[in-house]
Amino acid sequence: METDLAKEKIDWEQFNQQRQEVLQAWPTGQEVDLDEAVEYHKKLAPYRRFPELLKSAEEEGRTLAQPRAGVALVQEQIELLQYLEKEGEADCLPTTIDSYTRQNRYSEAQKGIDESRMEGRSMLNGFPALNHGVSACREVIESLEVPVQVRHGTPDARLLAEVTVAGGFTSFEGGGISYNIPYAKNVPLERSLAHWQYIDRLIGYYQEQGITINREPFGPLTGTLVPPCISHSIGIIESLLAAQQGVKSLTLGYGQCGNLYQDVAAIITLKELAREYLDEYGYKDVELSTVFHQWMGGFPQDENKAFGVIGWGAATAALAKATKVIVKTPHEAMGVPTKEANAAGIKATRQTLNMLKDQSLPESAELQQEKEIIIKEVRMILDRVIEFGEGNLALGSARAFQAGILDVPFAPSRMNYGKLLPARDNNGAVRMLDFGNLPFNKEVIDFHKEKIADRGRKEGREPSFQMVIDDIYAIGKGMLVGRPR
Amino acid sequence: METDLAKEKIDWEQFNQQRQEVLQAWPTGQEVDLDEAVEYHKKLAPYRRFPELLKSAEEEGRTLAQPRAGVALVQEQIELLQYLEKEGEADCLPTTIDSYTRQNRYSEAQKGIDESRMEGRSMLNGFPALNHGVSACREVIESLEVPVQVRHGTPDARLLAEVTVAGGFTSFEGGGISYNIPYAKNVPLERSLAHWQYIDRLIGYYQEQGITINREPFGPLTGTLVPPCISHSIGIIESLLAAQQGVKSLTLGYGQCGNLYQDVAAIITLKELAREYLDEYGYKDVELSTVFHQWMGGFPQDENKAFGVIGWGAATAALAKATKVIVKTPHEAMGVPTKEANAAGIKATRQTLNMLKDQSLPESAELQQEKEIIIKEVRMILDRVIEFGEGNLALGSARAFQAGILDVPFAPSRMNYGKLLPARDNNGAVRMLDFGNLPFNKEVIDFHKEKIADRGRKEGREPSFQMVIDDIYAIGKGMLVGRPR
Amino acid sequence: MVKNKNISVVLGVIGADVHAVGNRILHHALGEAGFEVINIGVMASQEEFINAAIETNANVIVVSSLYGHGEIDCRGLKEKTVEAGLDNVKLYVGGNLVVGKQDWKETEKKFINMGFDRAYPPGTMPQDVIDDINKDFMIAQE
Amino acid sequence: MVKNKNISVVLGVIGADVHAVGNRILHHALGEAGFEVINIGVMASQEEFINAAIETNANVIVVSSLYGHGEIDCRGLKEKTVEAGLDNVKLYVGGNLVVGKQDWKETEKKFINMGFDRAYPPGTMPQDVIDDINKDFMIAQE
Ligand code: B12
Ligand code: B12
Repeated sequence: METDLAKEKIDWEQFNQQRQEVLQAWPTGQEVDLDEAVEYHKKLAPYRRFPELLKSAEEEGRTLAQPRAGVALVQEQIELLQYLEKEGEADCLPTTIDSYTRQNRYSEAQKGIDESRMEGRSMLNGFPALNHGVSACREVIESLEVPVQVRHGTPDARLLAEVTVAGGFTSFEGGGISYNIPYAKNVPLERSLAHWQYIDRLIGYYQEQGITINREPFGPLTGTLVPPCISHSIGIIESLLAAQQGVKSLTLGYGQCGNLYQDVAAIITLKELAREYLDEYGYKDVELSTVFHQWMGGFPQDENKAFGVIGWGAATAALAKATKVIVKTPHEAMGVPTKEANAAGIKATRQTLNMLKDQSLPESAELQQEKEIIIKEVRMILDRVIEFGEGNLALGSARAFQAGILDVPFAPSRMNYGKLLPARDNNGAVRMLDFGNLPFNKEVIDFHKEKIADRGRKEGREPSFQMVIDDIYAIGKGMLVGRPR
Repeated sequence: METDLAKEKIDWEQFNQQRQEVLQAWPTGQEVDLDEAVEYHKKLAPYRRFPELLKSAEEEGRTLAQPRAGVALVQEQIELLQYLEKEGEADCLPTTIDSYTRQNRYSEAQKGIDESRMEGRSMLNGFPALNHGVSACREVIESLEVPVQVRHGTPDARLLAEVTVAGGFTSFEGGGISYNIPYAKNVPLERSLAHWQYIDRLIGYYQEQGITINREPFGPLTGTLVPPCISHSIGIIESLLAAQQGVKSLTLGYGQCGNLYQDVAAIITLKELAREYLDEYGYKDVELSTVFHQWMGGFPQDENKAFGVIGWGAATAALAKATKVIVKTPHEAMGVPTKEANAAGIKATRQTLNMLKDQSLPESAELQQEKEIIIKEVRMILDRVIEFGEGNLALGSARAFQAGILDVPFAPSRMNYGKLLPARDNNGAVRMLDFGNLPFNKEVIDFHKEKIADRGRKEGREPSFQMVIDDIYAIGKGMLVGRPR
Repeated sequence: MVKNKNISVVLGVIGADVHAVGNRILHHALGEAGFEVINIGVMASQEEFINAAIETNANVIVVSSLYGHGEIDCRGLKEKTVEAGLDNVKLYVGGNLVVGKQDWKETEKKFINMGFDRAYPPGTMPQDVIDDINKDFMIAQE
Repeated sequence: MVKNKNISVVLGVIGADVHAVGNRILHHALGEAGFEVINIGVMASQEEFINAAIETNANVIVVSSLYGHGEIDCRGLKEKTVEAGLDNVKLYVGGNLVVGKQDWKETEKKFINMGFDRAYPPGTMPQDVIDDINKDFMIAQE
């Protein structure tokens, strides 16, 4: 298995062999004609292209608002997205893929489509783009005046990428780690990494034909108290792997933790570190941007309180000058939002972004400290991952997960080491209570220990798993730090 | 007229003469029995007392959320406030007085009460507490488990204070300047200042009997682009005047301008400067707290965008560590909110406050600069006001307004100089485009000029009244800085 | 622009209402549009509107009410203008006319029934009233 | 506490659902409450629930579904438990059972009609399910 992992750009012949097999997996695969798709993209209006939009936003220092949205049927998906564009004032749009498609269960997705037609409401939690096929995707793209991205959570998204990119989507979220560890239970990392090398190679092909497609590693992972160094390390690995296959437009993601200084430091260092590593590996011509996800863990059920969480996420994104912010909705705790609830979240976010457009968080000792600790941690992790790979970064990553050098809290995957336990410090920043096997030196370890001990002292209790549970529930219960009840 | 202005604590005998006349103005005046009222307050549970709540919040560094709310009838007012307490999770409550009462038009208020009874909906924009009388007020107070404050906008609130304080309210908003200049057209400052000396003396009397009643100068004034130095100067003058009459619990207010650094600097300096002046005048035993008003100018009509404004106000209040935040609602642009809309605003605010409870904005060069400029400006204004008063601060204030040493933008009062024109700088901080007659030195004037010129350059236009208009509309249209269209 | 010069507009905020900001902007905008503006400011009584209209031979009275008591404050204004012989003066009203967020159609009907020629919902921009004055007095737009 | 020891609970997240956080907390809480917990984790098929219940002689099956496909995923589970002779095993289901924010009463009815003994709305705290297990098995509370 390990031998499948490329350490450089995959040979086109070799890629094509695999490709024939991939396109067989479902009838819509036959609709994909690469040459025709390239021509299609060449004619696509620039305002429908993600890389261009991101570049201009990045240059102007403004933050774009993007929702999540997907329903079972094509016409409904078009109406939903048009509504979010016009009424919701979204700057760019998503198409969120349903969970069956994500698990390559295309016949179950088909059942969901059929049942949705019968019930007259969406029975799927997303848009089964692969089942609908290339021309249905183009219908969606052409019905809108802003770029649309595929957002999912699919360990093996090769066919999904083939269909949707041919279908006119200009950005594709995910990565071999970030769409496996939080989204699967039994998929070996070697396999998902190889499958994502396929996707990146496909996009590298488009790039060779002059068509830039944006790629976005999924920053938030499990969305629940993920320390910045973890998501940063994974984002940078996936960026390097994508660049290796010829990807030239990359957006790195991070899920809000809730402490202003940590979050702003995270966005700043994410871009700095990614740039540094990409340059070092010779990918100086890769365009970088960042995406900040409003709090990705459990939300308050009360819709008004949800607005509080949304507003704080928007404010942090603006102060951090992230290129894009992914917006939550007041329905978050309850279920897939109605289009109205979705638009509500975007509009509250837009107002906040606009009001903070000309403001940022300037340097301070606190910000500096957060940046420094993140940079140190990421370097320690990445250095070890690279070492483990012996020249093959993908391989190194798989091995690093096995060894716990990389570890994602609360991940469902058996491939995850699963020892890392995060907890908030007394100011709400996410620190580590148990490091598992992360390759940190004493300085870093002491820093975290002291931060959490400090909270323990203030709360009059020993740090323990109960603290972690309290933190998991905290935002849903209207707090940031889960204080003892 | 000027001779009526006290320069020290008013003699009790003299006060009592005036008092007999005041109580005659409306039949409910006869219900007020000071001795009985003092006894009533002595028995009032501590959790129903504002000064205690403010003190504990101030000590714990937490921020209390308080709505605005008032309807025409007693039972409806009770239901409204109970709803905001239970469902809205308000930490403390208001009773907003209707506009007829504010203008001492008690028979029109009575007409409003009668019409409201007939129409079955509130025809008044607030609660006519004075018409309802002492025992009705106590009914309101006793129906709630948190303290209640009188909020209004009344140049002559002597009888209102008599009735409501005897009626169990433990905090009373306003002041001789802040409840005249933004709230009246033809009331001489000498008169309103004298009337507020009466109110402060009344509260000083309660204090002599061991009953502390909180007083809160109205910080936001016209709510529209008021530079911090203006509201600070007026707040400090009113604090000194109140302390002179024996008031021992004071809450100083400030209306959000929208730039994080300016707003945080404003709250910090407001307390610092007030403490400094009070101490200097020998009022070291006065308890101080601060209140931050979420944006008081024109709101967006869209309720979701309004949530964006509310959230940013809540976040700023929390980061500034204000003692209290006055909450807006998603209905702000449209009309007096329903109880549901009111609760919605509080809950979004509470969520934000809670999430930011353990965070603050640490020192930075930007914050330092904002603090320094405010401190300089306030000192220049206050020094001149004091000089003008020749030992009588109230008198000095009246004269200062006449001379434009104090000037409130967009105020309806003829007593206001009316030359000051504010505009935002390129980062959204409120600066001055026209200083009128403010007693600033060259350094301060150049600072403002350069800030506004800088914005003008970025927008490619000369600073002018059009810039001011654009800024007035900006937040309502989803922006902070009113850029040219 | 100059051709609006012969239309004069009385502007004010009725009742015990002190909301001064919108009044100031309306004044500026109507003036820029070339109308002759007589601004009686905030806290204006019905009598003050009428007197100003008589004195200046006004074509339009623009009543603002922001604070919620518009319904009570505006009652009888139409009758008084008729009594004063100002039958031809157009009566416009706008702002936040009633207490609370209410159905605009209902509110509009209420004020039209009270005798106003035009009523405007919260947040109406000055340009709308400028356009309507021009329409009502058939002034060709450039 | 110890008296709950003889009640065993099969716990899992059904279908293609990977939401692992609530499952981990439920596991912890049910364990702390003294039950014997067999956690089959996320992405569990109906067969895995049944097999685990047979193997461990379970008293209760606690099904979680967060991602919205609960309706499709849970269909036929009751029938399969009956076929497997697990008639006496209680079937609980909870999480975000359907797609979107829907009327809970409707949703509850739907799942009760599918054969579940109890269904729980979004955000139910673990203590509630602990209390209900105790109730269903008549264990006196301390
Ligand atoms: C974190 C999260 C994620 C993480 C999950 C990481 C992981 N592997 O665990 C990530 C980002 C990967 C993710 C992915 C997806 N998610 Co998600 N996710 C959430 C979120 C924000 C929090 C869930 C959580 O951890 N809560 C904290 C724990 C402690 O609470 P809990 O999960 O609710 O569990 C508690 C209770 O429900 C209860 N409980 C659970 N089961 C049972 C059973 C019984 C019998 C009882 C009594 C009680 C009970 O006890 C638990 C402990 O207290 C929720 C929304 C929310 N709740 O705020 C959405 C949410 C569950 N996700 C949703 C969706 C749709 C998805 C995706 C399809 C993608 C998307 N559209 O974003 C994918 C699905 C992937 C898949 N195949 O499953 C939807 C489900 C929609 C619906 N039902 O209508 C939600 C509700 C968000 C939304 N409003 O759209 N998600
Ligand atoms: C600033 C403000 C204040 C300031 C006013 C300072 C001052 N002296 O000017 C202060 C803080 C003092 C204040 C006090 C009060 N206010 Co106030 N205030 C506002 C606020 C936030 C903005 C008003 C504003 O300046 N907007 C900017 C200007 C440019 O817009 P505008 O005023 O709407 O005017 C424009 C249009 O309406 C239009 N327009 C106006 N008139 C007309 C007429 C015609 C014919 C046309 C075509 C158009 C038109 O053109 C104007 C220019 O563009 C509004 C809510 C909002 N809109 O967001 C509440 C609001 C108007 N206030 C309200 C109330 C109730 C009060 C108070 C009673 C106290 C309280 N409960 O807080 C007192 C009343 C005092 C009094 N006696 O009048 C309510 C009215 C409620 C209702 N109608 O149901 C509002 C709507 C807030 C709310 N939702 O509760 N307020």
